[in-house]
Amino acid sequence: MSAIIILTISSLLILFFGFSKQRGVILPLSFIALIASFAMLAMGNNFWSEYLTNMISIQSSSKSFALLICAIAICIFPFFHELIKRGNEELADFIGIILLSIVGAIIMVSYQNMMTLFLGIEILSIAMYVLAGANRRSVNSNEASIKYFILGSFASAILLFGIALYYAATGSLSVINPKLINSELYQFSLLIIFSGFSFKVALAPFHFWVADVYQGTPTLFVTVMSTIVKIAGFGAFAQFVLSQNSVLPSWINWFFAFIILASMFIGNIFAYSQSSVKRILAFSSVVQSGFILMGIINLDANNSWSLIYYLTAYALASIVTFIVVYFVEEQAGSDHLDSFAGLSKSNPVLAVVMSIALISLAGVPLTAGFMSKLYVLRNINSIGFTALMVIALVLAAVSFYYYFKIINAMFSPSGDRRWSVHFSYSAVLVFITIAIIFLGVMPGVLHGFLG
Amino acid sequence: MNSTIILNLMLWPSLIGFIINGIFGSRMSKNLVGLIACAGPLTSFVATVIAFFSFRDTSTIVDLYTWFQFTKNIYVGFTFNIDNLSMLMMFIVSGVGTLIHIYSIGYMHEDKGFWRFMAYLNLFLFSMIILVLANNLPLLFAGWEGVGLCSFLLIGFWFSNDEYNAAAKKAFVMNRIGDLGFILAVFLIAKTYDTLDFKLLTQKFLESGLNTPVNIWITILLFVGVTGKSAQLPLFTWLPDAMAGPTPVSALIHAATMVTAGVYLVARMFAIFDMTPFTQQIIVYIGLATAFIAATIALKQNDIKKVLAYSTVSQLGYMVVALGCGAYITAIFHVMTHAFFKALLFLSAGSVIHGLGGEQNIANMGGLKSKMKWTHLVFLIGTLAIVGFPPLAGFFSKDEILAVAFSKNIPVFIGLGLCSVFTAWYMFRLYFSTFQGEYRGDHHKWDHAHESPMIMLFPLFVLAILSIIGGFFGMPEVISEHHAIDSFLKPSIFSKNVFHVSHTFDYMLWTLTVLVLALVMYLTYKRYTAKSKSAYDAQSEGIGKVLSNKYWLDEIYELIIIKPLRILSDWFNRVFERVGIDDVIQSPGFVLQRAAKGLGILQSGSISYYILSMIIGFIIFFLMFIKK
Amino acid sequence: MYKPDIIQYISLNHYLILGAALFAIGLIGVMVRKNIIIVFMCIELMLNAVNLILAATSTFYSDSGGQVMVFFTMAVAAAEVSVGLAIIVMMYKNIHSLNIDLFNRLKG
Amino acid sequence: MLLAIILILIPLIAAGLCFVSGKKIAPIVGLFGTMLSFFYFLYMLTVYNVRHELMYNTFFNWIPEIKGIFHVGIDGYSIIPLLLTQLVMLFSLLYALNSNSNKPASYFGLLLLTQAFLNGFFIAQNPITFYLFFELALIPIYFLVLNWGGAERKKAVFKFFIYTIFGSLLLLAAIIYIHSAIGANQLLSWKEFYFQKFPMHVQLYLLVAFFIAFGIKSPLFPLHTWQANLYSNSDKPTVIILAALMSKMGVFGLLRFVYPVMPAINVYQPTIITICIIGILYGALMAWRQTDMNKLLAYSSLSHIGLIAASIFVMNVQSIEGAMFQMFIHGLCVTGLFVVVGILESKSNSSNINDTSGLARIEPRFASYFFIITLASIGLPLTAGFIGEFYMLYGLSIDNILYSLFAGISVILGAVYMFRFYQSVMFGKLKNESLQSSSAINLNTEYILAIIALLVIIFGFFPGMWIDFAAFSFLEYSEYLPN
Repeated sequence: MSAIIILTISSLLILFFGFSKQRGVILPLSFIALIASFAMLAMGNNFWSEYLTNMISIQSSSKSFALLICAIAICIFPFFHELIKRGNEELADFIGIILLSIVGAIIMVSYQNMMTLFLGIEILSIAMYVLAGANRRSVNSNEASIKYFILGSFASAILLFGIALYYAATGSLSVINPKLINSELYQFSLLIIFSGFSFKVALAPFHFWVADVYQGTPTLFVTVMSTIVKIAGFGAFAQFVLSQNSVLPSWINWFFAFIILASMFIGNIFAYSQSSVKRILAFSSVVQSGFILMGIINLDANNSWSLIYYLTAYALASIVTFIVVYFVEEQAGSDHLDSFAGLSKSNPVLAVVMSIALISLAGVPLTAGFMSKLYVLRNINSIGFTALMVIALVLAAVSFYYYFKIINAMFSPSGDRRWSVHFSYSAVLVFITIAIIFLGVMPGVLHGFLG
Repeated sequence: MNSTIILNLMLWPSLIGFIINGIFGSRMSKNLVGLIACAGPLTSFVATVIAFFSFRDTSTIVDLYTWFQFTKNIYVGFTFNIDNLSMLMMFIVSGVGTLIHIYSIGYMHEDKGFWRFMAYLNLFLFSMIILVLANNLPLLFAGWEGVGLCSFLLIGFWFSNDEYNAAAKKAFVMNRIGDLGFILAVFLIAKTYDTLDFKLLTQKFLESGLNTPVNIWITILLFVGVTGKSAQLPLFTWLPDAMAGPTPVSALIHAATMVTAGVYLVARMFAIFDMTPFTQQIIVYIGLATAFIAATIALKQNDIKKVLAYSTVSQLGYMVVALGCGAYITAIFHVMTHAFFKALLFLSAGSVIHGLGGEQNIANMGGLKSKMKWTHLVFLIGTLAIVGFPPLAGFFSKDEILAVAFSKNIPVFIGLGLCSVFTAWYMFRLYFSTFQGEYRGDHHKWDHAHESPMIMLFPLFVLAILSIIGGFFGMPEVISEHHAIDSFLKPSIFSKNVFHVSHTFDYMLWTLTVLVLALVMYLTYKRYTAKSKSAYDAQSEGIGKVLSNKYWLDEIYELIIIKPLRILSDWFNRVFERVGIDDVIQSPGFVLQRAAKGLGILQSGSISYYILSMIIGFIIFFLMFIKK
Repeated sequence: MYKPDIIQYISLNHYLILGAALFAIGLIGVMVRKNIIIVFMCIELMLNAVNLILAATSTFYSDSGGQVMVFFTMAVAAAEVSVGLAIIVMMYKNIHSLNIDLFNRLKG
Repeated sequence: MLLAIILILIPLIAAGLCFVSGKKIAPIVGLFGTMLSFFYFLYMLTVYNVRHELMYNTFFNWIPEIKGIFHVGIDGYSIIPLLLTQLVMLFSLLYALNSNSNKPASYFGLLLLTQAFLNGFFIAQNPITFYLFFELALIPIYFLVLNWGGAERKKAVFKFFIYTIFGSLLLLAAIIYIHSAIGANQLLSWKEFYFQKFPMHVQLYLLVAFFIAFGIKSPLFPLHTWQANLYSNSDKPTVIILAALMSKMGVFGLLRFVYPVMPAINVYQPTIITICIIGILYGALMAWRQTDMNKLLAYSSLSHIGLIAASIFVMNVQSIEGAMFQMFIHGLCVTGLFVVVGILESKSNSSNINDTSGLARIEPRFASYFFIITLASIGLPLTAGFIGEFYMLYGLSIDNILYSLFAGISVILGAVYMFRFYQSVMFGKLKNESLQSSSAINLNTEYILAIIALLVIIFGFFPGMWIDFAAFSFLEYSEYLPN
């Protein structure tokens, strides 16, 4: 709770610094704010929550989601130093907005009440609409923001409708132990709410926005979208399922299975034929969401860690990939596969970290990606969706195809002149990569850390 | 003397010779190479002599070490068996081997690869000795394939000539076809009798003297191996081509020793052959057919070595007929005599070729007796021996085979008799056209024609003497009660079969033989001492055409076996691999590409469509929810 | 809390159906209209339909949460409008049109 | 101290050193690492007790949440593949040292990495560890071929990669299924795995998964289409690893995994063996008409591996012993043959067998090594190749003599295509005199060939103890077989 306050205040301060003259402090301040909030969350005093009539509680699983969000944000923020190129007002705006979006994310993963859920989602989404349109002159960015905005608010409306039905069914906006749950209305509201969530985390068939938006949005902000937004979305999803899991009807598993199947197929098939790396990653993120959803089927407090593990692995990997894409774009001016050709010659470090990140996304052993897949697949297999597991794995072969298409491009011999990025950026990327491998080699550690 | 030492002396010297010559031969003087090479077989021969005097009529098993423990009960060791049969074979192998080594020193002296040649000969002898002495089937098989390998190496000795290479490969592959049968037989034996040791096998065979299907299969498969190695139908066509090798090779491998390995094998396994009359019938007829076909083909050959090659095939046919009749000892007897005179014939033919500077076509020879009288003499002896002129070696052994055939099966006897007439015909044809009459070739060669050096003649003399006296080891009872070979081999080959023929039959047979020989000699003399080459032209019609084309056997094999395989393989390479397998396996990928193209319209970029499709998706879920 | 009589005569389902109908109208509007402003208003309509349901339900259960939620929704809608209009202004600057179907360059 | 895991660590560390060390030092470091692991393994072997079921093993709870245990150790099955791996990697590095194209440090690093993962694969003692290394071993090879090799290497290796990944994902599915089927009690070693009794239809599914996974890796008949192109397009040290070790991974995997599905195999045996035998003959026929040496060897090893797989499927003591031994010998032979091909290619810059001829006249020693290796690969008695084939064919004949008849035809065809290869490059007239001048046979390639030739002869005369290793493990595990 205090984390939320810290972030909000600091974001307001930063917006203010944008006008005033002390601009050097923006990034350090934001960074300090993030670390402070991370520490607050880690200490986890729940002092404030009763003042908010238990609408927010940062407890066991939501706490780890919030921590994850802050940690990922801390990993991303160093790269926002690149924003200085774009002049300081914008820097201030974007940093402020991102901090606010993190506030929204934290609220999303820790809500106890539909109102806070809606509030969090909207804070996050509206911030993202703005970031999507960050390149005001570029039509692509503009189109991305329009699409994200229309579809997003449409989805929010759907979600809100679901919430209203839920309210009508249970007679309370609190998600804790709802009453009268065996009414048709309640189950229908569940259907709608889950569809809304599926939109936010880009699950098929509610995934259409993701490719276009990722492609149009400035890549640095895509990093935020593909990590923080996704974690927050799944956090909210998980919170809801956790709160309802005692009373969820049985057909909901089939509903999930169907969504997973759809995501696997659509994501893989579309990614298979792309030539723009950002689009490939966008569609692959649909597939990854499908895998993550496997972790949500019959979720309970005991196995929520597997979901968190997957989100961590995915977030780390996609930070690396999108940052590398960003640098390549800076150099070659496009995110087409051809502009990756010869990266191994022109910038070996980026090539290697990108390869490892992609390998992890594909799910090769000794990377975090493999472990996370192992967990979730074992989860669905243990509840009897063996066929689904097999299909998912068979389709994963396709995902290997497009991930390694990128690696092939990077290691193709056409190496032109060397170019390098600032040392600290490479250092952070390498650090994240090491984290990926570490998580893969010692999977028990994270679970132990989460307790 | 300790049996192990003797065995080692029999076994290893040739291998040592091979290793020394093979590694250092290129740097050593030719005489030294020749010396080392000859030392090997000579040592083995001496050792055999010692063995003969120390363990006669016993069967001495020497186990050097475990090769592999095949199953719980089947122990496969480097185990050797010195009994009378193997000793007799050792005499032939090492004795003839030694002579031919000596001969080769003279014959191959000019060749660049002299050391290589000697090394290969030694290796061959080593494999042959393993084959002869082996006490279990896998070890025998080791020798069996080893000799095949050496014949491959030696046929293709002049490897810059591609035809020779082809001949070598043909020989090896055809042998391998037989070897497959052999090895399958070994498996069946191992499964059925749970041992591969000859001694135990013979006991078990004699205990269970049944004509069961599995036994029939075992014998048939074994005989398939024999057809490969001993050049019987249908696998004999490699032997004539094998004449591509240097003449000593033809003498040693493709006349005296290797090709008789099959006969030896059957004699070893006599017990199981005795209990399967069905297989014996097959063997008899295959042997007869081989003898007949080969003999007839030989009538029309003009290459001096080819004639001898076909005669070898037909003589092997004789032996196989004897085996089929169950007269194993007779077969071995003929193996021995045949080793003598056929080696003699090949070597003297080699001496002729040597003298004429590589000329092999008898159409270009004639009247050579004046030029090379010693060679002429020994060749004459060899000829008389093979046609069975009394009292030379061939006479007794062949007569015995005929007698056996007569006592078993009259038609076969008649067939064999016909074959021996053919034999007489082509041998005398060969002799007359080579040594009698006038010279028909170009005179440049005639002037250079010369008698071979002593080192080549000496083995010829020894073999000539052997071909004269060789028969006396097996006198028929008409002459003497004591049949030396028979009584010598009985301890190893104690088969029950007896063949009794009346003395009158013997006398009739002999007189008939002499008369026929005289007639044939006269006719061939008339025909082949003429100056014109017309007698040697390949006829273009009638039976002559069939014979001079060797019944088109090679062409037929080419047509029905090799060509289809080649077409199949090409089809695999060009079409099936790509279309039949690759595309089928990758079809999911193609489907995926199609799907990706087709579904591309879903991602049309228009917001309304996105919302529409989202709604459709939602409705699907809603219907699920209704149905649930 | 005081309930007007009329609530007794009209069951909650009627409100729900009315809300759902309004929601559907808005939804279809979003789907079919090309002018982005109209699309935008349709979304507002959807939100207000939801508000109706919330208000009715909260009265029905006499639970104040729903009405609080309505205010939240309004505030959020306002925020959305502000951002949305900004984006639309950008759009007009870029392509001088308000037709959303002109925005289909990102696809495939 | 003797621990199997050190066999992974040594090459791993050496690989790390290679990556950081410079272009000059890396080869020495790599060679040193390989030799170290080689001698370490030999030392282990001297202490190894044949009758002991499992030695030098290490295990810890790697994935605590799902009781995923990391367990490596050496049992009878591991010995021969391990020895092969150490030898072949040594040869491969020796060859890489002198292959004239300059190799950066990363090349040797990747080779060492491959060795580490291969060692891990062969000493893995439960399915999870097995899968871990099964998939890991692919990655360094992928990068090796991707960066060094022929013109079409990219296409070839990508095909190989996707095929193999497809298979290994099926394997993963199977393993996950088994893992949750085992449920509460943990999957410590192979025995817990073999102990499982699955219903018949499940066994069938598992069998299909295993067959596809390992059939692609080996490769077996219908799944082999990646092989020829990859072999002809990858660098020689790499293709040595691919042909000699990667292919063994497949059959070794079969050997590890068939036990629990043996009942299903017994039911569907005719089909399975028939597929394998078709593969044997198909490979031989394909090899017969190839003109590209690499492809010829590729198809010949398709044929050999098919035989090994078939004899693993019949699963009796002779067939298993033979399969194990043949894995080793085929590995050695194919290594030697690819070294030979490398030499021939560097002599007459072409891999077509018709572009070289008559070398025997000018390179007699080379010719004789080549000849001995050829003989071993066609299974001539008193070379090691014979022992393996004899055992395997007998093992097949125990189930049905017809199996060994048809499989045995490949022995004939083997002679045909290998002698065709040998004669056309070594015999005949010396076509282009350029061959005479350029002697590409320098010292360490000659060492490689000599050692291999010597080994195949020694193992041909004294195969005894090497066969026992497999035999004892077989007897130990065979209690889990249905009778």
